[in-house]
Amino acid sequence: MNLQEYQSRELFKKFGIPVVDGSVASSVEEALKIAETLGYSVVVKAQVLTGGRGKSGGVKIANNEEELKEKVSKILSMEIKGLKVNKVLIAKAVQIKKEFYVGFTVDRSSKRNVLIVSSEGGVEIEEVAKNDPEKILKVSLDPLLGMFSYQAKNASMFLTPNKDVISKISTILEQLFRLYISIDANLVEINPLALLSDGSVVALDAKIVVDDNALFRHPEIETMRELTEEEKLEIEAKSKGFTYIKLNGSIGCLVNGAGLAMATMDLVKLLGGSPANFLDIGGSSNPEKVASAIEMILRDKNVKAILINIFGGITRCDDVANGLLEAIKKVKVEIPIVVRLTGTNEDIAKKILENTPLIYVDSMVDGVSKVVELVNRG
Amino acid sequence: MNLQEYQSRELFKKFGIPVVDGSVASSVEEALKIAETLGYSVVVKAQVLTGGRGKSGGVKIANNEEELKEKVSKILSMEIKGLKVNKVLIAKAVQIKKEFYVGFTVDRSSKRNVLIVSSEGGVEIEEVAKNDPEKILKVSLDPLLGMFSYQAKNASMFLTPNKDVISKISTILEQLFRLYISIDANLVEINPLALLSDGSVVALDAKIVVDDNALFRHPEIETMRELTEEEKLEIEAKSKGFTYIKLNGSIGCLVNGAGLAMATMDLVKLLGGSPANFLDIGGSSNPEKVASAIEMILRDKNVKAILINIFGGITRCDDVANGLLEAIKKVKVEIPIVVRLTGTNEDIAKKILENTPLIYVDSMVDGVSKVVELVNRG
Amino acid sequence: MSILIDEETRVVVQGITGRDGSFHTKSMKDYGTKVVAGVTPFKGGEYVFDIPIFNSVEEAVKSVQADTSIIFVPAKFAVDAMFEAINAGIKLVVTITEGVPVQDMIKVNEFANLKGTKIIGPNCPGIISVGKAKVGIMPHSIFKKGVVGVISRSGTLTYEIVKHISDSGLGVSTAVGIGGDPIIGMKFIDVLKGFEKDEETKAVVLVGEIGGSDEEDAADYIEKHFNKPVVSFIAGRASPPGKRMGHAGAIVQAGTRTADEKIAYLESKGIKVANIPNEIVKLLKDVM
Amino acid sequence: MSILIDEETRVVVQGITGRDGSFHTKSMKDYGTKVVAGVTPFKGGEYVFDIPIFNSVEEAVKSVQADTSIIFVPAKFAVDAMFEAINAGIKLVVTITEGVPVQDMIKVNEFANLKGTKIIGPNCPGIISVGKAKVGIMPHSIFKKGVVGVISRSGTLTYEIVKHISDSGLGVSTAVGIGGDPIIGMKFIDVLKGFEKDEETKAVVLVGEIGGSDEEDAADYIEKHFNKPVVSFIAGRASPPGKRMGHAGAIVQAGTRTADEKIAYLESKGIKVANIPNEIVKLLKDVM
Repeated sequence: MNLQEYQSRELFKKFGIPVVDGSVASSVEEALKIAETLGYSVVVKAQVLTGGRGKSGGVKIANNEEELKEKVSKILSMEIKGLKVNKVLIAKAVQIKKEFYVGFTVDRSSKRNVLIVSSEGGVEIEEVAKNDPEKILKVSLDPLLGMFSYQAKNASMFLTPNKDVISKISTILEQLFRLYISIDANLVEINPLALLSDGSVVALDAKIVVDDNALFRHPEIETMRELTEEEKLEIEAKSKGFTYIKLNGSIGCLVNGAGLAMATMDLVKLLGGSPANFLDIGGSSNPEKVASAIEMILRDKNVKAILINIFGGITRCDDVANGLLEAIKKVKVEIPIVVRLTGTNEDIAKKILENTPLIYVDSMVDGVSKVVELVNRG
Repeated sequence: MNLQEYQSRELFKKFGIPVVDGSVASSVEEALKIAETLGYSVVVKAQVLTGGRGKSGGVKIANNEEELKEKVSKILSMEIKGLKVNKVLIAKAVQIKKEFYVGFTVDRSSKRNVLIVSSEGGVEIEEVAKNDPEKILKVSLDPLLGMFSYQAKNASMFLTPNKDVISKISTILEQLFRLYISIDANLVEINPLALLSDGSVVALDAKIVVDDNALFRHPEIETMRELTEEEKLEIEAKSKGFTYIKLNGSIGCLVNGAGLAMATMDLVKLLGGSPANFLDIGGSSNPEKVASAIEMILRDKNVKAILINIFGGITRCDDVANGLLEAIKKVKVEIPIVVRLTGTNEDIAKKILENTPLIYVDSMVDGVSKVVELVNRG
Repeated sequence: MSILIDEETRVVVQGITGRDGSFHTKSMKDYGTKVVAGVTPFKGGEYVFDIPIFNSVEEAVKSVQADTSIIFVPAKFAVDAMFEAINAGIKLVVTITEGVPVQDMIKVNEFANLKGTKIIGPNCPGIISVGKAKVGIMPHSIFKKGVVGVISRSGTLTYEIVKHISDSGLGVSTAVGIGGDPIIGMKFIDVLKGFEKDEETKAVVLVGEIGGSDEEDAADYIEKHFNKPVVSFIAGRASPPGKRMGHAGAIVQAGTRTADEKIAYLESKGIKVANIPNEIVKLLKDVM
Repeated sequence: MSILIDEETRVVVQGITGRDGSFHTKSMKDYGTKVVAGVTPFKGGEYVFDIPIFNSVEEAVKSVQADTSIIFVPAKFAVDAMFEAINAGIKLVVTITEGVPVQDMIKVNEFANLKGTKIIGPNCPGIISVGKAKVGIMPHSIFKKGVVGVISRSGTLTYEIVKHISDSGLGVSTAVGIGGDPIIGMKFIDVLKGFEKDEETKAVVLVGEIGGSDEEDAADYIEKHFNKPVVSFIAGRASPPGKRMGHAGAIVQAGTRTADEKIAYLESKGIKVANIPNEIVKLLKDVM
């Protein structure tokens, strides 16, 4: 789960990490009120969960009321990378002397948390890693004991020779790590962490990704979720016991297992079709769940045909076939459905589906070929 | 640092550990008010830092106002094992079905924290360990990861077969361990942890010992300190840079190093004297510190002579001798002072002290013999 | 010979009385696996399918010498279950449970390492040593005994591929589902080390997917140290970056390779990658 | 031969620029100890007594191959300093600092164990291998080279006893101050194991005190496994129970033995205990 910048800022404050004064607004009026208490100039920042907001025109400076009105109303009417801007952060403009990058994340290879710092702040860390790897320090953290103070101190010394700034960054790193661990984050990132002309060090941006699997112990984070339309679908699917991710193609997919679902999509694409969604129906496939899944696939008006690819495993195929029949009774389907079922009692399943509108195929490749052919034929 | 029961109770509440309703009182009036809100019967418990309060008459039941007045005024005028009772805890009386012991402490041998539980609650755990060791379960906890939930569950299953009670005790153990770690305790103990007739499980007593060395990170605990007269002296000594513990003898001791200080006291006793105090003057022995130490020793009117035993080590003995002379100029001393000084420039030190009231001796044994002789001669 | 498990493996099922736990216990037992104990608190003393239940793993180890554990308990309790198994001296822990927090797995892995316990999973189908034992949830009827070792991050995709291998007559020696989470116990390389020494295994199929760089790490290892033929399938070429595709670990992030890039990397190390699951058989026959 | 340290030991001083740190660095150097580095953050590049200062222990290990550390930093920072030394690959860490929290030492000890680092202290005078090296704060002039190994929980009491041993002509091989805290690194038994193998050591003096049961554990070990004569002195016979006597670890608690009981226990295991520090010499001569 990704948090919005203004939400991450609140967590930063709670953990003692300095941020610039500011507040979030959903309208020009709110923005004006905030700017009044802050004093001009202020920065207006679109609150959307994507990188490159600056380049897309989602971050602007306003030096007075007029400019603020104009810029806020403009940004609030924008879409950035397909995401509607509903909120803007209004923050005090500051004089930056130097920008750093600091962040904690999970390193999958070493199975450890890592602290990453860079003297090159304000640009994407992957860019720095590619172009100036010597400007990045990666510190591997102990899995059981976390970050030691000397590690925070050494990392800060990598960033600057200034003793006072080192001590400030060190403290911020310790607080940021405490935040990272206490909310079960997979990533916390301050980019840029800025040294201002008054000598203070503040977080000018805030990015937090929380581990979805750990949200059960962080109900306060769960309530921060601001869903896009697509995410609402995903959440609805989760609540019904399957995983759904909307894509832009025309072939609806219903598969059991994430790996097989991806492979099915890959094959659709390879054979000239385009998948409309990722859908993993999960372990048990009772008729109700299958019906909900088909219903969700059909909400996407681009979908021209559906491919059902079930490797039943231990599940009996005749059960699944009966479930499918029941499901299509509940949901009215007017587009072709291709079904591949493998597992115990495949043959019975085949017979069950014989005189139904469902098109039975024997293998995954046959199924994908068939559905692509149906769609491309139009 | 030992916490009073009523203070420990507050920490228990903060960590979700159930305690019986109640509050602390310093007077009969306060006690009456508390009992009024609780309703009778209530238990009156002397708040002093020692075991065996019950046996000493420091714990009584009051069934009505009259009884409460009588019992509170009586307990508030008591001394238990030399400790004046200044406060009483007034707590709701409860119906006990079964008593357990649960506690966490540091096991020095294994260098680990241990969970100790016993189905024999309400008696001293050392007694149970001696008489019914099979009624005690000791669970060694991981030094880096702490207590695992399954350990709390298994320990609870050792105490009772009742599933509901197991789950309640399990939860209490997890909360108690969290408390134990978060305040840097050396011991937390609930004895008894009681199963009441209504099925609830509550802490009927609360004992906490916090690591003095860790108090720097727990200022909120430091403020809970309630000092006895003796402890006030100890704290004053600490603030001046030395360690002082009052005893009941007549020979004041001033030694550098805790081991040597203990050994000096031992020798005093062995040779027929009795030490008036433990005093470790610590590493550096500047005149001012020595003067404060002598002044503190002299506050004890039982002291008939002072023995100074310094193994100078790297320190120069002439420096120490000069410091001593300066010190006794500041503090008027009318009793004999025997001085043993070992280290660099011993001989010069001897000369410096030659024409002073200080009695110079060459060895620890000589010094102790001399001071005992002086005191016993009277 | 086989890797990780065999006829002698003594399995304890943690969460044996749950729906999945009891279902798969029966299936493992039917396959011939020595399931010697189950653990469910408060049910110690009872039996399921004639298997004794204990209140703790420690008791199961002491009473019936369990040496391998399979975990079916819900995500909230799975971590504690793994710690319990490790502390009880279990040598191999297979965690089927999905949804275990990443930070917990970081700790579990280190602890397991320090205590010398191997972890498979979480969020995995487990292990099958064909004809010998199954410590997992895979439909064992599709596994025909043979010479191909399989290591995979996914479940049903593996079954799809295994079915082709079985049908082809090559058959499978041992198949290990290492799990679809970002932080897992044994990784491709760890399992490869086992296959290297396993005389029954003549070739290995590596079933990977988007997310992380385990496939690339494995490719580096194979190039330098692995002496049996390896072919691969990588899922996720049609998956958009930045989205978790079902598996918590299946996501293309900034700084990690896309499926196409992974495939290119593997091929640059001499590992043939199939475009379609059933192509695996052809690739295997080419290299064996 | 000697135990723990010798002429080849390469010492880094953590907190070398502090008052105590610099004073004792000079003294160790004067004694002939190879003090190869100091660590004080922000002072990297400077020198003290011609010893190079580094910002981190890791740099000191890489640049000048330090293998042993002595820590003088204040209690609040001593734990981090120990973790830093352990992580940098230091093999022996001697912590002089007093006042380290017990819960921290529980973690440090386990971590050191797992990483194969030995810890001496905290709250200890350190180690002297007479005539070879000193990694500690003891006044080395009182240590005459000889055959008696000394292990002790205290500082000045040890000097008192050592002075008698030196004056007697027996002399000291290595003396180890293990520290006066409840949780310390190496304990009596760990050091005894070293003395068992040390050819220079013909007998051992064990200087104990009230608190805990390390002396008793050592006595059990000596009875079963230790083949050189051991005598002892135990401080605290006149100390009242329930009171910490200066050392955080010197306290008679419910369930632990008093000094008299400790002495009785040691004597029951055949270890003679001196009543007065200077009696040690007589006891040594009796048993050697």
